[in-house]
Amino acid sequence: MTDPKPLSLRVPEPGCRPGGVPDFSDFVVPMAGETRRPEIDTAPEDMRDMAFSIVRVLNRHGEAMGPWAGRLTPDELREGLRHMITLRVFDERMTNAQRQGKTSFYMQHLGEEAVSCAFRMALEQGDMNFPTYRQAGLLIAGGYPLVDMMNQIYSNSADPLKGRQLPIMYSARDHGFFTISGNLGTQYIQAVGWAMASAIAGDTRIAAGWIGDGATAEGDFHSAMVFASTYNAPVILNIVNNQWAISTFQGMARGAAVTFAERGHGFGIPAIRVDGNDYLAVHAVASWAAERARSGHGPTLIEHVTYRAGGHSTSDDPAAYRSKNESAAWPLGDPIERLKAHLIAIGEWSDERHTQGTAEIADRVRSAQREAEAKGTLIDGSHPSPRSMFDDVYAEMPQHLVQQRQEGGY
Amino acid sequence: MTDPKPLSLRVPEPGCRPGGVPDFSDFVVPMAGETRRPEIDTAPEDMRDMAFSIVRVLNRHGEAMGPWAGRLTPDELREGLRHMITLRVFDERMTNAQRQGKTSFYMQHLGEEAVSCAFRMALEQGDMNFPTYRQAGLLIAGGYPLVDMMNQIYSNSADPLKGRQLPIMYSARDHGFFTISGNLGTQYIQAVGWAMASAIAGDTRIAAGWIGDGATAEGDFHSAMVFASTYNAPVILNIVNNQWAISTFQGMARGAAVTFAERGHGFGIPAIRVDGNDYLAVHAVASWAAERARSGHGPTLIEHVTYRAGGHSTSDDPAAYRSKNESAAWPLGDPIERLKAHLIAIGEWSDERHTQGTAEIADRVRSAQREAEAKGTLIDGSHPSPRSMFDDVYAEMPQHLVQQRQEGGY
Amino acid sequence: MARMTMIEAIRNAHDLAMGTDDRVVVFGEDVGYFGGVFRCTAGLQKKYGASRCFDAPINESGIVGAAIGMTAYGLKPVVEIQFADYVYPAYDQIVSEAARMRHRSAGQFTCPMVIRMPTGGGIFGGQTHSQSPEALFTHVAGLKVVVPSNPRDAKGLLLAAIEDPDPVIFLEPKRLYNGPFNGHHDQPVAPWKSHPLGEVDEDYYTVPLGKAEIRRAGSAVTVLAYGTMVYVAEAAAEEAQIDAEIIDLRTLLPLDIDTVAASVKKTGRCVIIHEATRTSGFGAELSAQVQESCFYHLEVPITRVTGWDTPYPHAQEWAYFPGPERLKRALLAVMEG
Amino acid sequence: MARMTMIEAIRNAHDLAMGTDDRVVVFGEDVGYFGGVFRCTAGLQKKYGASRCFDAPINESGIVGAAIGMTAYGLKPVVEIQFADYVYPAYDQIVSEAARMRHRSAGQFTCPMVIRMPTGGGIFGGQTHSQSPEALFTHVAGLKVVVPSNPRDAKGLLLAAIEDPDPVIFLEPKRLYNGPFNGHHDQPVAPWKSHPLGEVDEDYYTVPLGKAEIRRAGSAVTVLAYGTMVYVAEAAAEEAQIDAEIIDLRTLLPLDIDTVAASVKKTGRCVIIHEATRTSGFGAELSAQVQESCFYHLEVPITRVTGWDTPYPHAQEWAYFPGPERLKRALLAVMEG
Ligand SMILES: Cc1ncc(C[n+]2csc(CCOP(=O)(O)OP(=O)(O)O)c2C)c(N)n1
Ligand SMILES: Cc1ncc(C[n+]2csc(CCOP(=O)(O)OP(=O)(O)O)c2C)c(N)n1
Ligand SMILES: [Mg+2]
Ligand SMILES: [Mg+2]
Repeated sequence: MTDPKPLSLRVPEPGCRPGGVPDFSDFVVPMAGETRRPEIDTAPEDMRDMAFSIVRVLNRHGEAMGPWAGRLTPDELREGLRHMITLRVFDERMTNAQRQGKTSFYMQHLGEEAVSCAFRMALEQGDMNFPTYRQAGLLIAGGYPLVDMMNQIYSNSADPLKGRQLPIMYSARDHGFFTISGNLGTQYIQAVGWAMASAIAGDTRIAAGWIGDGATAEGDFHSAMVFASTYNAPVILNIVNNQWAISTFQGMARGAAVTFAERGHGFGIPAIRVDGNDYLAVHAVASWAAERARSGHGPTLIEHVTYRAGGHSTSDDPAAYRSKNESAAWPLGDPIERLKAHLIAIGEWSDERHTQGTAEIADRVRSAQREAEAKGTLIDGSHPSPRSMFDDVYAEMPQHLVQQRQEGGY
Repeated sequence: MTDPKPLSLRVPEPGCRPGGVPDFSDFVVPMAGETRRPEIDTAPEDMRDMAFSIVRVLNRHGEAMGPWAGRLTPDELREGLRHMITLRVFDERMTNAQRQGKTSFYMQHLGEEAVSCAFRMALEQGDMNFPTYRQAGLLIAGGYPLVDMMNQIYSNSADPLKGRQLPIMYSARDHGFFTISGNLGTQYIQAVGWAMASAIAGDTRIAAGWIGDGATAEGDFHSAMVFASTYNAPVILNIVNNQWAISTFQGMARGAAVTFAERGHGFGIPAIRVDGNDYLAVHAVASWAAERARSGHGPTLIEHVTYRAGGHSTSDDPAAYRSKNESAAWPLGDPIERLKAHLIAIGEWSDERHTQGTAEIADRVRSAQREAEAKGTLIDGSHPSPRSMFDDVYAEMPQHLVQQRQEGGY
Repeated sequence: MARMTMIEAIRNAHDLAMGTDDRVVVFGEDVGYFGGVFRCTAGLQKKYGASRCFDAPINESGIVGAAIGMTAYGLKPVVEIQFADYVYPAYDQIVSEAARMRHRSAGQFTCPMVIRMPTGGGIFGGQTHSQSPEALFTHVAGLKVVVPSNPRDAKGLLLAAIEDPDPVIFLEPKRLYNGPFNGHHDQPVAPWKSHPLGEVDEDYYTVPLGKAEIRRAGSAVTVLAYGTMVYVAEAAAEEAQIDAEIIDLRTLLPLDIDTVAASVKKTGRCVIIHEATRTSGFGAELSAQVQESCFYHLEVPITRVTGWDTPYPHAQEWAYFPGPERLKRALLAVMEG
Repeated sequence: MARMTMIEAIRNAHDLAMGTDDRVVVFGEDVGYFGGVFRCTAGLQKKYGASRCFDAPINESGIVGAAIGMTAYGLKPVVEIQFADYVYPAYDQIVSEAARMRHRSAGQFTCPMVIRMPTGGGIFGGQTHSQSPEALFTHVAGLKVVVPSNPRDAKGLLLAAIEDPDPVIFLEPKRLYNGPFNGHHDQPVAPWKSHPLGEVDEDYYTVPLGKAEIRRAGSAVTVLAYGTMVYVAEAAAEEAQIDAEIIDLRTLLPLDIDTVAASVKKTGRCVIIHEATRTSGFGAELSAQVQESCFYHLEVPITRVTGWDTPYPHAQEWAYFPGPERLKRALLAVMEG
């Protein structure tokens, strides 16, 4: 080889920046029902294709298609719809509350509601999620009280986390919801550790880890993959690919790979890509992975393909880095609209019931909010005491903390 | 799913422990010449098979077979043989020197000589290696003076690293050899960073990262894969799979994957497995990857399949955790014997020349050792001064270090 | 001269460094197109191109590790860790690699790089947007550790850090990005444009590393502070009407012990203030060194006013944050002693 | 009672803990079949099976992260980091996760786990087998930090650490594994079997965390030491014929300041010795606290004898290692002061 040309750095860029015209034509969307459903004990190498396809159940007419369809009753579907609407309304109200200064910070799920709401319904009591900040649907679908979520968001006197944590950094052990960390990725290997423990104990419970597309770049993503692969841990490893990591598009973490699901292949971990805006598909794939894990076949990697329709958080304005039209151009639609259409298509729902149901939910959220605000918001009412800040650093307070508490006058 | 059975933890175990009979019958060894040679601009997905095969050139009769053969002249092959013998003799003498107490520690390459010796010949002046402690062949094949290596090992007055580093933790910038870290894995992403810098600068030089099978489990392996993939860095990422990581067999890091090379697939990085005990194969694959990187086609992952025939280090006795016969049972043979047989087969070498050549090399190593020992060993003669220990912490010595040096009386 | 916030001053320093020296490259999470979540690198990608200012995958170890590789090549990377709270994944690369490279290679390889990160609390950021990890770096031989407290210094120190031949940890008190903050969280905050140190020379200049600045001369007690605490100290001294000498350390490692010791020898009293947890915080080192160099001049024990030894809380932010009330109490106690 | 090396005592503690409590699981690099590079877990896999004692992939963050997940499940993992020098990749999991779990979840999740690692120098291990990173953990609220100095304590402290409801960093001075070492590297080393503290009760017992031990009573000066430095202090006091009171801190966090302060108040002099680099080492915290609690009793400045602020060197090991000569000089200076 003689006289090579100068090298250059490839810096991936999204297809569209502000002012541009969003174009998802490169994004291949398989037909609903088209993707096969392997047996739960299928060897990873025999289902490689699943990482390049997308499991989709609902077609554009709201019909449930193919081998992944047909597991949920109309009641369950209506419940799922209610969960998603609740999450969306909750997000709206809390985003507003933050704007009103009632708390410091909020993160919403707009467009991603199906992922955590549907997933939760595939788990059993006693299973444990290790979530990020964008899976509150696990709590809502799991029946965790809205008012407790709000108490946490407001850091008020009834905050179950005693004012210690940033809003939305919930923890709910009894609801199978591990305490959220602000440090990206750490929970992924912890989920594997929990699953290993369940296996060590000869238990039947399984764990689920959660990570965003951007955070898959962290070293602890690798830790989780290695440990899950080596010890055949009964864990579901979820990647929520919502296309963005703050201002950075998913291609920056994905690199030259075609999908995130592909990451599983180098570890002998079966990987499935699923339409994250399709409640039925998420539920079906999650159930498949849960059954696989519980039967001793080990981990599954799931890439939930979805879109972060809102800002990253209340501190973020996406208009600075992506086209305002991108969300509308997103080919997988809105999860609530799609499930609604399905229920209507099968004759189990109507526009009227939807309007009424949404109003009821809005009421329920509003009254939870009233109840929470009666306990205080970040700027109003009573809060966990400074004194309590010194608790729980250790099981037993050591002398130097007792002294510091005194020094502070608390 | 009802009443699942209790889960259990899978803890991978090697096929054979002390007292057992080594059995490599599961280990598939393709015929020499059998594995195809893709074009250097082949897309990763079009060469997935390369991660499951093993590129081999030398067959058991010492003939060079197939599309990866035929690039090296007899002179170059003889030079390669000399490099490997030099490394082996060097290792023997330094291992002995350590036993004699002349230094604290040593790590040898027994059985793995081809990997670093052949690889070095595929690079060009100005390229940079980020090695682990088991690639001294890069130095020897690169013409780095043996006596300087020994001076480092002895921490004597001529030690280029001034007595600061553990033996064998060489650094030789001018020879394209980055300072070795004792912390596993860190150098892998540094190699990618160096390659990115070369691309940023519009240079034509490339980098090579090195890691052991065991250390691929570290988070920085992932860092390197992600960054190399994303920025299309001109880097060769080498995994030296010598089957063992101290007492831990390679399956503990590999997990459920079939090969380490497979790890590349989840990142869109082309991956090739090569017979690490085949000088010609290593050289051919390394040249392929170097050309690919230099032509702007980005990173390649190479898994060198070899066997650590010796102990992990002079502190280690492998008899405690693996069969003494395992090394003899290893199906890929000895790299020196194989290259020797090839040279004889093509009429460019003989047993006599080999004996004589080995004797000459032994002389050269012995005289280097004499020269080094004249400068001192760890227990004898002069060493870099304690005073010099305070240098190079910073470019300019800050006041507190000047004071500490005084306090120490140096 | 121009009016700049600390963010603008930092951006300006990047701009000048990149314009002057094409070995300077800038990267980190969201720093490219968007210009950083605090906008400290806004405009740089547009001006210098995507191969000199770019987004990175979310992997702090990768960011620092890649930067180290770049220094080995001959570049001078300036990387951003989005919040200091997220630096821990990079800790191995910083401690085992960057800090020791020059020494372990006997000068063959060096790490002229800057690792910038927003530090400190006061923004209701909870435990993962509020930490002050400086002491975890001051313990590491081979690093320099810098904490600017105003736009003028931020620019000059950052340029000095980029020029420096060794790795520099550059901790930017995020509470000061837009204006000085004295801990009176219930009072309106003045922007930098009404503060003299918001007046910044637009030309290239450096503020030397390793030099503290006496921010307020006084004779009664020496207050050692850095970052946001400088303003807390100013407020406390004024409100308690104590003739305190306030030293802004600016560089923690190497420490300007001469300026510190001269002051304490003069005042005979010393109060140290920092936001980080107390035990093994940088205040411990300051206390030890002051005691070692000024023992016979000390009238009363050296006192530390610090964040408590708990994680940084959300709702109890102002009970945690060492504000002027707490410092005043300490100053008064020290003056009585 | 039996004669044990420190390695045997640690192994014995593991054995008893695993036998007593089946929630205890042990893993780390090479700890399973082989029993650890220092053999501290030898025999456990055979006795308790591979799902209670097993090898781990080489990924310290993974080891600690997985262990944290296990605590959330209800197990009590005891993990080994092969050398303290390799703990940095796990630093985020330790600092951001294990240490804060109880607090951030308001007690819903806790991390009863022990992270063991060989620490310190004196074995010609160069910069990556010699470090003493204790101060990087003492700064972290939520952790406990323990450093045993002999077989009897190692066993009792390890059992106490395993019982403890919170995460404990357990630093084992590797130079003491086989016998006490007083820094006289040119003299033959006595094995534990000739030392009274090598006499270890074979039954289950604990040595409480947070309690220092006075290893040698004295009235002239207090020497604060831990790990290998305890023997250096004993040698120095004896050789310099100084009536030093030597305190083996045993637990650094929480610190037994009462024992320390009582001693310093009695002697009026204090010398601190540790192997770690000086700046922001744990000696700084000790100095600060001693000064805070004993100021009016101090006759002379508190002195620190420490490793230098350089990476740990290979050939110059004995110039780096704070041995008895250096301590003697300090003691004599302090007695003159
Ligand atoms: C270790 C660490 N680094 C950086 C951050 C700052 N940060 C918070 S969220 C975020 C983007 C995450 O994107 P992604 O993983 O895709 O999740 P999403 O927000 O889209 O749900 C970043 C960089 C962090 N919290 N932790
Ligand atoms: C971060 C880190 N963890 C652990 C170690 C201890 N250690 C040194 S070598 C080694 C085994 C490495 O095995 P492998 O990567 O396969 O390389 P090989 O020795 O076989 O060449 C271990 C665990 C280390 N040096 N650094
Ligand atoms: Mg995302
Ligand atoms: Mg190996």
